[in-house]
Amino acid sequence: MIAQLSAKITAECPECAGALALNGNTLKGEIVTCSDCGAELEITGINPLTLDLAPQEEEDWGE
Amino acid sequence: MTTISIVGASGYTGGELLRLLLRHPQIEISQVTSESRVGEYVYQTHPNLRAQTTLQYTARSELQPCDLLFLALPHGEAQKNIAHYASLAPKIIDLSADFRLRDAAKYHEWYGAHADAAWLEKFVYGLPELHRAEMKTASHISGVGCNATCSNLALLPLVKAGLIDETKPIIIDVKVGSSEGGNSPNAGSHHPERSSVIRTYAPTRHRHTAEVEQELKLTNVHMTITSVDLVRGALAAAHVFVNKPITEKDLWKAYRSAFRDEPFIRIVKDKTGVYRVPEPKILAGSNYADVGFELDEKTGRVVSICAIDNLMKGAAGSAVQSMNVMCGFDEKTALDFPGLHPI
Amino acid sequence: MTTISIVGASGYTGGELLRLLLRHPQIEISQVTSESRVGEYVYQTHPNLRAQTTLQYTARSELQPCDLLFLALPHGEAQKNIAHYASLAPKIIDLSADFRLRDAAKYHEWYGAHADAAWLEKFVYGLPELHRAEMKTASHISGVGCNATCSNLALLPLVKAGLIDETKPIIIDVKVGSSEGGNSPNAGSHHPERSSVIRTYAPTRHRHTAEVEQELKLTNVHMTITSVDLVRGALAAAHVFVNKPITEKDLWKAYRSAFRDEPFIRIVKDKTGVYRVPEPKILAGSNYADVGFELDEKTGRVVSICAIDNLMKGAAGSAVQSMNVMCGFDEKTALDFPGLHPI
Repeated sequence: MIAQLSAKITAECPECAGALALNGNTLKGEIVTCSDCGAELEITGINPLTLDLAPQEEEDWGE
Repeated sequence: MTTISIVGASGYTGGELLRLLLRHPQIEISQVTSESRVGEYVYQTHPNLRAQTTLQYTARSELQPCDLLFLALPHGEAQKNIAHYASLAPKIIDLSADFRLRDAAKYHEWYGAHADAAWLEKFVYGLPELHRAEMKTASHISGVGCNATCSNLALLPLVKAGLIDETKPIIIDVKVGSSEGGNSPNAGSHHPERSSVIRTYAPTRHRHTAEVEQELKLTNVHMTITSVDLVRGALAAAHVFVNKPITEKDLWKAYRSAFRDEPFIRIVKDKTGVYRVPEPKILAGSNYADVGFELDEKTGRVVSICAIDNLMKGAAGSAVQSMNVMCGFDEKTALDFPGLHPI
Repeated sequence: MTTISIVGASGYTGGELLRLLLRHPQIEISQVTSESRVGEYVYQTHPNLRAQTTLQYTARSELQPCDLLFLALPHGEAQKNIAHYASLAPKIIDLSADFRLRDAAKYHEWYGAHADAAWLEKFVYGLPELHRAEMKTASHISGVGCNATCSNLALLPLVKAGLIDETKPIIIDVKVGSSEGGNSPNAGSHHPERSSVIRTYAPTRHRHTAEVEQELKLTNVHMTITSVDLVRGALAAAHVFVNKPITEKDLWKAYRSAFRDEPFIRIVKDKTGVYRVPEPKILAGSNYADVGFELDEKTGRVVSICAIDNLMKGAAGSAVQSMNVMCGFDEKTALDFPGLHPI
């Protein structure tokens, strides 16, 4: 049985402590993006809800 | 309808005021003056306004009473006739540096003698993010310096959160576009000499220091201005040291609370993407100020970065925003243009 | 004739080395390698060299012994095979960051694990203005970081004169052109996204800090890098506070004595003229570093400014200058191009 959120809840982004509104059908293992800092976050647990920075390939940026 | 006139409308700032005010539903532009261009249509100096209006420049001497007067004259001009202008309109917004400073001695230190220093205390400083309440009941509002504005907004969250170690110097290194110099050409603004430059034309003693120290009540501010190759845009990098160990999350909270509900300020600090830090060019024509930061945990240095369009949030945009607050209009009226990308 | 080969010659720095060395009367280029462009003519990646040479890229595996080897590989490559390269040539100049730092722990802090840290102490830091004597007897010379070089040269006169209050932070705000990023495109280097930017892509923790602190024996150095709209050029604004009351005359003396007899450093601080402060674009292709300063007597802040071409004095120019010293040639050989104006 895939763990799934039962209702809409707000979580805190591990990167910028921003408020993250997660809708009712968010799944464990799903990747969501923080609207404040753009960080990609992986739902690592449902009850209780846990989030972690998703592994991200470092973009070649800047100079 | 509120009737508005603009004194000195042929400059870049005057042109931006016109562009914004022509789309403002609650005001009506009655006169726009320019001594050097009397009789010309405004589009002849502001080509983006062709077919937008049939307004022609009049002389200052023909100014009629109106509800609100924008003064967009070169520094030193408005202060000579402020009493006369005040007799023509109950509300005045002066975009020059003439009435930004509250303290006559400070004005004298940075600009020399003031022609009518008694008026200094009658003006509210023209940055709504700092003086919204006072503007609601004000009759006279000053302009803002563009370098001062990106510096003030870069530092504001750190000042509000009381995080700055003021025993250490606050260095603000501002990079600016060519429109800051106004529309009168000089040897250095000639295209072959101006393109691709990195020209630190004001290493020390920049006048806008006075506005930053006044508005944020700081004393240890040191500005440096460098012009680079773009037309519109200013970006301040404020180098400060925090007065206690903190994390980036603490800074996020400080920046969010400082700018909560501010319609024109966005926090820009992304993990990915080309525009992950504040970037002036995509703000051209918009009233946004994008603010970001980075903390060096090893040294306690915070680099706070603010990007604006020097002609908009750094001048005409803040002036129209102040007008909206002063006249009780919705603060965002006529200031909704989001900027262009790519540009 | 001294025989020279260049390993990794298809990048911008490799191209500059080729441009300079093709006009050097005392050396002969035997091989230039590029793994990705084996068999191609060098002008196919360096168009300014069309009809200048018929040299074609070979593979590294075909490298033959020669008198001096330039290594122009991406960071982290040279250190993997330094022993092999050293077996091919008694003299090596490595332009990457692999052998710039003397202290293995410092290297680890800024770059991670080193593949052959024992070699760090065998290299002399590749800035002739700081290590000319050692270079005369050296066999291995490192490259220089471009941001580090304009920072080092901006601070050198103040360090030599013992004028810096080291209890206060030294902030270095560097503005740079797009060629710093090398010739491999990325999302941010796409022209519509890169033109007219003021992009503070490295607000804190820039690796070149280590070179500045090493070379000038300072500890309180804080760098910030912002890319702006030009191709070649870097300009450092170093903000320092003096440790005693001084005048601009004192500073003139300090700068003159620091740079006396230096063939490639000019003091640029004029009262008039468009180019009264150091300006990178007119140095493009030249090996000059122009240094200027301004003192704020009220606060004791000195803003020291250094402009260079990041590909020349910040890379290939200093490398060829170091070669001249190491091989006993006249230091200015092949480095006489004065730069262009207008540009």
